[in-house]
Amino acid sequence: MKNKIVTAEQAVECIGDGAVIMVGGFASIGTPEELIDALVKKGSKDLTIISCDAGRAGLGVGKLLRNGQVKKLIASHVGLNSEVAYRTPDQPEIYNVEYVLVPQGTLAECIRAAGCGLGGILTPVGLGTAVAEGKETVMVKGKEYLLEEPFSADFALIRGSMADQAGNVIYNMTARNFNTVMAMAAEHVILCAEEIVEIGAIDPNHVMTPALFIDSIVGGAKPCRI
Amino acid sequence: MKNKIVTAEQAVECIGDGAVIMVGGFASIGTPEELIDALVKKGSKDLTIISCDAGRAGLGVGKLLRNGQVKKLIASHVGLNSEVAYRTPDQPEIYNVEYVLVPQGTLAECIRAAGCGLGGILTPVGLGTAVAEGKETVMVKGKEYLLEEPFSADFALIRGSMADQAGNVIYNMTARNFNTVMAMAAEHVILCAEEIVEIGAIDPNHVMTPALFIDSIVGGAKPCRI
Amino acid sequence: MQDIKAIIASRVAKEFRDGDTVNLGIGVPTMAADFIPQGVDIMLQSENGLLGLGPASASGEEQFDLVNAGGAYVTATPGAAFFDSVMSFGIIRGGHVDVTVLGAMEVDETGNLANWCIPGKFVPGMGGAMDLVVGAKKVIIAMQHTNKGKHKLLKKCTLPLTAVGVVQMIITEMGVLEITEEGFLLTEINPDYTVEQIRAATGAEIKVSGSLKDMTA
Amino acid sequence: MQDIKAIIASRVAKEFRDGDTVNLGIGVPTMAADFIPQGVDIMLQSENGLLGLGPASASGEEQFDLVNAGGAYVTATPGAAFFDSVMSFGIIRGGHVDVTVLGAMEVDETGNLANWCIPGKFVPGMGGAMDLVVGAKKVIIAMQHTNKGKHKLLKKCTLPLTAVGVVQMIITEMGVLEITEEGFLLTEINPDYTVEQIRAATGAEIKVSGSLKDMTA
Repeated sequence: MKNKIVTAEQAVECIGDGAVIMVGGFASIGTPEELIDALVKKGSKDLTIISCDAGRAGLGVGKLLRNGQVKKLIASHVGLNSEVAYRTPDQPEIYNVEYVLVPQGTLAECIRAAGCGLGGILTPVGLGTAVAEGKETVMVKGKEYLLEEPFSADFALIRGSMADQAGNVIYNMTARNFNTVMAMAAEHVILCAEEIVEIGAIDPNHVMTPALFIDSIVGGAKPCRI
Repeated sequence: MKNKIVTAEQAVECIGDGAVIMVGGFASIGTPEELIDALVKKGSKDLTIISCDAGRAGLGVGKLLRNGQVKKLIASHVGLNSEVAYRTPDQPEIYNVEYVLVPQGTLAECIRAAGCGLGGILTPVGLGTAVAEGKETVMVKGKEYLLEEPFSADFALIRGSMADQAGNVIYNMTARNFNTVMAMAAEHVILCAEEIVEIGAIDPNHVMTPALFIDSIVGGAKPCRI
Repeated sequence: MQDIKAIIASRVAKEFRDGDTVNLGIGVPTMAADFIPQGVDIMLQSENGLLGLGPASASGEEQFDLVNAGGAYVTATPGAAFFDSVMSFGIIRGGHVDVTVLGAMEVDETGNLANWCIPGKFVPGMGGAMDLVVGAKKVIIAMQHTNKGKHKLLKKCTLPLTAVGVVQMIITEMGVLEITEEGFLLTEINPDYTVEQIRAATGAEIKVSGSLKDMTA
Repeated sequence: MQDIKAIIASRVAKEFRDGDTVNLGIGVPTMAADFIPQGVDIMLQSENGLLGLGPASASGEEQFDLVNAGGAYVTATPGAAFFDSVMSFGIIRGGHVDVTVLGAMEVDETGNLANWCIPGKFVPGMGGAMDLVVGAKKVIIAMQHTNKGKHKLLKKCTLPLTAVGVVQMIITEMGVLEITEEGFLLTEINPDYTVEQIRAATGAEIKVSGSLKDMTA
């Protein structure tokens, strides 16, 4: 069997400038901080980040923003990162980042669409708002839906509670959030887990991300104190 | 708290003639036989059944077919039910049932679309085949997709391994199949479980169908021997 | 001030029916959970992946993987279930949330809602708000009637919309208003205020119900 | 006959690469699992909700909730994962299955496949076949070269299609054929047969590779 277990530095070695990267987590819960740290150290530039939010000031995606590595951020909410939420007229684009704000359910579903081979989603959410500008709508049974295109990525950085050596993952409580779906939609998926166990130690009924989605496993994720 | 626990007879009492019913299971694994038996006893007619398959001869949906209760069957495969698979020219519509055959992934995804408030799905599956006849296609980024409409139902009859009294459900092994998604797409969901436990006895991380989807719980499901 | 919030939150709680699945926004909406009447048992949904949201964590007892949609440490009730964001918004968009209660920057007389950004100034993003107000069976706005005297209930929203025609009910410290074909209808009033005061605090016409009730009763 | 099946199945197994996720149809395709070369470790996906499909259950040791996509009792390997049908077909449609191996009623020289019904006669349904052949990275048809002498490899399929232009490789007891821009290309041959015999058993033109190999080697 292929060995998927590597260090955080080895895991992010393949992430070059200009990469499109999904980062798991919600309000920094379930975010793989150790992988972000390694990416900050590596210093890859001009990244496009797809994430539920902007982390917090100096946490999660917030580290990459502060370090000037992000060209574009696709997220549903950046309000918990105080460095980003207050964009004043004289500071229109903090950190020179292009922000694309997407309804959170649409973000999740469009990532899923990419992972599941669907051409996009038909959602009522966003109709009549700025979100719908420039987008196609489709009528189904007399009702209008917005056609939102899939989000895919070169890499996904995700965080699990426990993983076996094959890459079957279990998440704890609300740390599951976007980690499961991002694992499905990226070419190369790097998991950082608190605990790595032998194959067979996880009940196959409890697996939340099957091993086939995971390319690299990094151990030693620490509990995230916000 | 509302009491959801009832007998199989009480549970199906509300299912009238002409109802649209989703039935969980794959090859009769994960099919709520006790609920089917109660529905056979009640004798509701002209039913539209949405199910992965036609059960087996005299098992699962096969019981309803044999008893002449089904007007229309929407399924992906009927080959394991020997009474149905071989439709010869002199027996074009066995049991006078209208059959609608749908690719299994499309069936699952269209049920999910109904449950998740999406207007339909955009899938490459079925293009250029009889499945696409009369259906709209949508181009996304230069690629063609088939627009398949959602499947919803009045009732879902599902089967779980364990449920708590609130209706949180756990399925075992491959008996999960269509049960999770059907619970999301029907107005009224009836669960038959092998074991009913106290609230709090199921680890919230392991819940596969959250309680909000379940309307009635019937105990005493027996292991299904095929 | 605390009184005002309590007046709003306690009135919101009367909208919950036994067995409801409810999603409460951060702030005053969350306070409604403290006023749920006896005999009414609801499940709180949190869009970050939880059904069965409980009270905030006691200090020192935080579970580091358990937060609410505002990113604060919380607890889970017995019978809770955790799930991922896809399922969570499947629940929301799919119409499985009976009531959602949110704050607003602006609401207009056609039920349009604006609560996600002030262009060029404060752009936190919509988070799950657009999905919640489109998906939930009932959308209640719980907020102070004005923003320090500035109208929030308007003839037409001026800020970027969160959704079109979704609001059904607005609960403020002054009263309860429903969105009808003819615009705002005042159905309940806080006896500390007069109808004239409410009219002055509202940037659109208000019709008054023939059977105007006391919202604090 | 058992020999024929073994010839096909053992050749199929050579297509698997270490780490592949593979979905095997019922019958000859499933037999390929018995011939996987040493050092090649694959995970078998079963569309009813399992990654880590193991061999058939020993009699008396069946687990009543564990079947394969043919509805027969099977086992799960260590490191297996169970999931629902939505996830299973997300995996399939999303291109996460590296190789799918299925039988066919007809395949034509453009890679069209027909394997789900004979109108008015046998209509079992497509099950997961349409999703599998559209979604998998590589589609291999494993079958006997003819149906008791009747051509199955054709210039154009006559039966209702399962999918358009999806087949990449056909493995029969006679040889291995790839679908190319110019139609069927014979790349390997079973030395028990001649190229002329294969041409006679095929309902379309066949080009023969300049480096024709022995499929049994």
